[in-house]
Amino acid sequence: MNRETRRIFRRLWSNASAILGFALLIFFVVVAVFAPFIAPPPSGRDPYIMPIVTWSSNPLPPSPEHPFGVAGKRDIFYGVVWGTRTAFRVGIIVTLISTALGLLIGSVAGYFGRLWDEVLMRITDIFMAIPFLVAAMVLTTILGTGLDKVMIAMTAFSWMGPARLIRGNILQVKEEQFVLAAKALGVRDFSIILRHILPNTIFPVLIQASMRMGSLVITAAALSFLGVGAPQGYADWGALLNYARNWMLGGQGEALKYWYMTVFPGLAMVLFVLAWNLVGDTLRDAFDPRLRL
Amino acid sequence: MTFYIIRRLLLLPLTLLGISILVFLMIGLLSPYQRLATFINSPERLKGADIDKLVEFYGLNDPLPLQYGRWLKNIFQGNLGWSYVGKEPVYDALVERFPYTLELALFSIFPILFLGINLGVISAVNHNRPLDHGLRIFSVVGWSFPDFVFGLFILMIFYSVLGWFPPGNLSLWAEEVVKSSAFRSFTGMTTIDALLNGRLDIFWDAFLHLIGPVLTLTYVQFAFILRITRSSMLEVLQKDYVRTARAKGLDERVVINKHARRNALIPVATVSGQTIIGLLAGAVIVETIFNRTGIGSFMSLAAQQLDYASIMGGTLFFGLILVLGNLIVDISYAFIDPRVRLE
Amino acid sequence: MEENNLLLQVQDLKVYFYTEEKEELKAVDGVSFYLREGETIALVGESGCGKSVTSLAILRLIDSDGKIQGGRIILGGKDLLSLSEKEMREIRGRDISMIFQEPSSALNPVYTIGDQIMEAIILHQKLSPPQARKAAEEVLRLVGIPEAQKRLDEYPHELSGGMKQRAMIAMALSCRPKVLIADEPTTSLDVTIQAQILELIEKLQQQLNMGVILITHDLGVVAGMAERVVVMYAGKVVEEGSRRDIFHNPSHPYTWGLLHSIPRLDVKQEKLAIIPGVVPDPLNFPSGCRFRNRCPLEDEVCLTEPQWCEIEDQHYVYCHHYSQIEILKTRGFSQ
Amino acid sequence: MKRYGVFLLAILVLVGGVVFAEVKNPDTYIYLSISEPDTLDPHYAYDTASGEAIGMVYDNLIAYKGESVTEFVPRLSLEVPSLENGLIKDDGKTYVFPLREGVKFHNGNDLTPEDVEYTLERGILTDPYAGPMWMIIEALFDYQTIEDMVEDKLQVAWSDMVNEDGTLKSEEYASKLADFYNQYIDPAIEVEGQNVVFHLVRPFAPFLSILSQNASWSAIMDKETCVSLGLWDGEPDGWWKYHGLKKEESPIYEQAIGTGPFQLVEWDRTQQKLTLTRNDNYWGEQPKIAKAIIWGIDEWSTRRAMLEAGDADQIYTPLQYLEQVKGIPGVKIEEGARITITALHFNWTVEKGSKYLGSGQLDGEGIPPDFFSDVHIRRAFSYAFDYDTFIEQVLQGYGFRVPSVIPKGLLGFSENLPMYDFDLEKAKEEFQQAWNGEVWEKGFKLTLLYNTGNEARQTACEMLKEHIESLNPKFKIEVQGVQWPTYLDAYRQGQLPAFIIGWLADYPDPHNFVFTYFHSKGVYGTTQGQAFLDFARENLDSLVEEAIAETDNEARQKIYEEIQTIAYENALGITFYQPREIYPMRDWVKGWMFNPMRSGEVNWEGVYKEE
Repeated sequence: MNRETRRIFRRLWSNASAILGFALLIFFVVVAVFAPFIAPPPSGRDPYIMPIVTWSSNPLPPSPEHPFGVAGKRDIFYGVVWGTRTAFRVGIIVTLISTALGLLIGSVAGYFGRLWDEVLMRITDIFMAIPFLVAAMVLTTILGTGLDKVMIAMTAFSWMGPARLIRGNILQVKEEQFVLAAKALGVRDFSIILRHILPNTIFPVLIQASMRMGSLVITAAALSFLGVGAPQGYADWGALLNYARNWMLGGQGEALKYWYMTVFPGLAMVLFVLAWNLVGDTLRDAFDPRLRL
Repeated sequence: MTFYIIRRLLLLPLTLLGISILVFLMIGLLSPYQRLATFINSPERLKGADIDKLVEFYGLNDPLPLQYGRWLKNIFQGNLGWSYVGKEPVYDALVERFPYTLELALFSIFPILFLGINLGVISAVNHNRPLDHGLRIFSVVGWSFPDFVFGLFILMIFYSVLGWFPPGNLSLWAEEVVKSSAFRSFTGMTTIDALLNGRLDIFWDAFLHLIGPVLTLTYVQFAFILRITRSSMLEVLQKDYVRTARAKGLDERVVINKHARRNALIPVATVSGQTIIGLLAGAVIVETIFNRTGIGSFMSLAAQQLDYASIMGGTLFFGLILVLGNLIVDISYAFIDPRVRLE
Repeated sequence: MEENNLLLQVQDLKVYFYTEEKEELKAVDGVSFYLREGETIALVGESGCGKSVTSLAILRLIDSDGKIQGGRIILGGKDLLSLSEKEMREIRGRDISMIFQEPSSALNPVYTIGDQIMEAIILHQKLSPPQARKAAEEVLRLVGIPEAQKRLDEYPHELSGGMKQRAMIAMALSCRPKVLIADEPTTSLDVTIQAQILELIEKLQQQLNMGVILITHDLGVVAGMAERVVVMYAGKVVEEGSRRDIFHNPSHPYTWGLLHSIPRLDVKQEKLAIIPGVVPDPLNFPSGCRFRNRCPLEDEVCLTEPQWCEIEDQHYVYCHHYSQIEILKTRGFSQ
Repeated sequence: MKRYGVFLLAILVLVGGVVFAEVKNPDTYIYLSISEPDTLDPHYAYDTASGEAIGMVYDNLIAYKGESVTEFVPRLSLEVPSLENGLIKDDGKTYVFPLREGVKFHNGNDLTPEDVEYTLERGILTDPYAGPMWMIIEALFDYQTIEDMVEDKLQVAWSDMVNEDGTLKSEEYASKLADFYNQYIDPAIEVEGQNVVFHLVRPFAPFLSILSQNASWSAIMDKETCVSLGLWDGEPDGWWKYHGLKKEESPIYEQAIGTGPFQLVEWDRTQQKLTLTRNDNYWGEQPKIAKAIIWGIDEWSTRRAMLEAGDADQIYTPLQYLEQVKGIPGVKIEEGARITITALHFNWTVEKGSKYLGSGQLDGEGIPPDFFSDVHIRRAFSYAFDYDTFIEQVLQGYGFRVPSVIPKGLLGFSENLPMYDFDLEKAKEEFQQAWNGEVWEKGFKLTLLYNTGNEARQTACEMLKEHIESLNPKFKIEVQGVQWPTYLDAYRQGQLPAFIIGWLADYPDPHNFVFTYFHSKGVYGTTQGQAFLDFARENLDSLVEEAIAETDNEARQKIYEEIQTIAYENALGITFYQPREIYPMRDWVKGWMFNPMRSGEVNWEGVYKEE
């Protein structure tokens, strides 16, 4: 192989991970959008509740009728398809709200400084001093079962990262000439933050957000796994994996007897998170190669 | 530096107070009956229970500030309350379980850092070559893997199929030895105590029990260190002083391992510190799956049963670890990077 | 050319870089010059002209996205480009040393000055650490750093900019190299300190009888130090000659423009010359003479490659129109 | 290379298999459960895990005979009292227990009749909240709690006399309370020579069951040890200071010194693990195993894996994992049915404002609070549950139907009693008659709650939903799983339109079930709404009370059948099933035996391991 071909090959490789990321993401978007056609829900029922297809709780292996098999009395294929929507919903809503919240708190702390900074950062410290999973678990248990509760609990304990990031950036940008110039011209604080500071600091936040998306989906699944997540029967990959939890070790002599219970939802989740991580990586490389995440 | 440490330590009680208020406010969202669920923890316990009397008995319908005041008063008397999950005082529950968490953290952090840093350096040095891509994919897959799925796989392969690494803390025979009076407990961590007692067989048994959780934690966590090391290393390799080192005629290995690596590790140190603190705060899921009786699985149970004395005590304990841990990270930062001054 | 005291010879050096899109970037494209023992030459040009790349190429320290695609670099009868990496490492720091533009980033922040100097000494002179420490202290004294012993244990950030550059020089000189490459050694320093550093280099050069390649865009520095000057433009040498030739009889329009773009107190100037346009995009150099689109003397001939012309003894120029340079004296660069 | 790996693997599996064939830990029996004891104080313990441990360490006066729940054998008593041997006297109001001599506690103290008297009196006086002592109090005095009894006898409320810290509000109460003890409690249990004599205020048929082994609340403790540890000192004066302490405040919370076949070695609460060893000085037959370990492991997969590897001898297995334990080499599955039922009962008068009623009106978007007070609705629900499919598929055949709340194996059970069968046509008819046809016309919407964690209950709700919704598109049932705290809250506040709950026998007598569900003072009776209470007072209370005071079994049988007929006619509840349980264990387990009243799943005295 000569040098040129090797370079081209290498080049293709590094593009490949970006292409893979975006392709996976588009695939999931398509599945989410066309869920009602891919896995039609029974009429008159909440489509997010996986319909019961058998009364026995024994899992059933894949068959033409249930291509991914049956777990917890429910069709895994249906759950994986509709679970895509759930994953997007949890990921996007929690990321958006927590990022917005963090943005607000971080900007106020960073821009106004002094007492604001001190108080807000101490509050941030307090929130960060409780391990995320434990905090989310406690709050979800307190709020009760339901996807909305899960999202509230996760949001309440995931705004600190963006807040600190944006605060740090603002502290830097604040000293830049154009901000000082705007200040000297008497531009109001609010519009300085909005028009001058945020556009200059937002990229790292967005990249971080895209990379957090994946870990949030894992956390939501972990909550389901621990039994405090989505309601029973809700189309959610974590809940499907929770069904698999007690069947993981298989039957006698056949350790992999119930492989389909884990593999399909597990694969969906790993690929989903992988997609976001790859996209986040690409964005980072493209916009801010120095961001360490 | 002393001033800096004192200032940070002075913030500690404030943070702890904040944590306790935050947790208490969350618990305050519950009705007295819901909080009674800690004491009447299953439908079967409704038998013979006079619910209203119990609510009154445990003071659950008192105003929240009063309940908080009661709790705070006990804290100042050194009493963290009774853990209904642990069936013993919260303090005892935490102190007895922490060595298990600490032991797991100690055994995990070395492979995590070793693999994360070394593979990160290798990845950076081979930037954009197949090896780099391979390592990146390997790590991003690990990072994308939910730990409960991976942990159960490990259990399935290494215990169910191969029978090598059993769950739990110790085998029965080993536990008998450890519990006997001939075996002195120094740290509560079985591996270390076994070595101090000169019992290699016990050490080996405890070690076998640690492998499963350690493998899981390592694969899921080393990816993060790898990424940071890689990007930090890539940045450092562009630095002038690396060129200077090369211009001196140093071997490339020396250039990378001495000049580049040490600088690249500065940001890694912070993240590693966070990882260690995270491990000390308990690997909730891994401990649950591998039946290790550490602080993580304890907190998971406490949270699910809303055992608020345990939750309060546990979060305070975590807060303490986190604040002190961060302080230690910051101080050690000053030793790693001579440019940093603590003020 | 007298071969007897020739120290370093660069012949037709070509260094190409490759972009992400696989385009070839000819940063150094056929550069030749030589350095005699104990001589100081200056490599002059605007930033991006390839002078730094040339110096790094001599040490074979081009980044992985660049490649030395041709030429010879001869030191002591050996072509450095044909050496193995291991042999090359022995040359670096021992026979050829380099000091860089930015002392604060060229010194490793996490090791003490002493560590960094001793490293090269131990490597090349095979001394024990205590001996190396003595040698390091000595070389620090040599470069005029006070309290040398104390400084050995200090970190770079604890030193001032000038001191750092002295330390850098000390490091470069610790193994008494034959060739010292100084890449813009004073650019980042205060003016008062600049002079001190240059003086130091000059003094040490005489003391140690080194050949020095001074890389700079600052003609003031050149005037003070260099015996011969090599002017580079867009990856090529456009003029080469003794200091006197270049300063008093610049024959390439670019050299002329360069000289007249700086204010001078010793010569009465009508006005400052300003070279119009910008340095061409290295991916897209003009064919023929690379200076032609900025040159007032441009005509159809310039579309072809110029020839090397020795217009005086040891004074070479790379231009079709060197004979018409006089025109510039009246017209300047304004057209 | 790959082939080599497979080969290696095969060898390992083979070697592993050979290792498995030997009996692991032959002298130790390891049972993996999912919980650990709540407390080791017999008078506080009211859960199976505590009961199991207490039953191993302590002896009761009598014990069940083998697998029977109606026949007894002597234990610390030399004889089982009966009318025939004259040890039950005064028409069943006096019981005499001649105490065995020469029995020693683990610490070497001798067992005396005073120990028996002290133990039970201490339990009655301590009567912890949510504890089991109501059974003894009901049997001896016909009250539910000691506080109720004090209030009734002294005509002053307990909280008006005694402060939270145990001090008295006024010194005048000291003599009153001491007198109360002397007058009522002390005479109820008396020592006569080597005999202990119980005096009941009225005949109480299940009395022997309440005292039998496995009833941890009547385990016999050592007075001397208890007093020295700081339990009630046995004096009438000041007994109230020992009443109503929190369980963790009991000095014997984590200690157990009894006369039983096992001695407690350690209760490792970090690992949820109890270790006991054989009591080598046991007065009776020695247990065959030297060491017993009861280990709480919450993760099912871990339990299963340990059983498969032979590291555990027996594990707790929820029925839904049956398929996973079937056919594991070296593992056998035993079965048994406990005295328990799982049933759905209705709330006839739901609290207003409950969020589980939809709109709260009969407008198709909700139900009125008194929705279930209409018998047609209750009947329709009863017809709409597919009992057989449920038992066949959800329970995989491991369960059976019972007509009402009295489980099979108890007096009062009869297979000839009428039952509702799955019949959607009849369900439809009943719905059409309900609420003057309004329900059928307008439809309804309600929420069925279950507490998460119990799969069978969840499926029962889902099944009911499926079938009822299939009758009429206007019928909407939302099945919602909530965590126990939320469920408890809704339950307590009377917000649940219907609730599924199980009951496990405290003692093997129908009274324990009938009173619980159908008496207006029963634990579940009180949560079925005001309209039900009115109904119960009118139709059921007197029958329930009559049945318990009756000593003739045939007469009792008749009354209980009558109660169950009333329950059928009025469709008071839907008893889904009485479950059978599975007990997977290693093949090498020998001597295992099941008694439905046993706390836990192991007969520790008889079990042993042998290939």
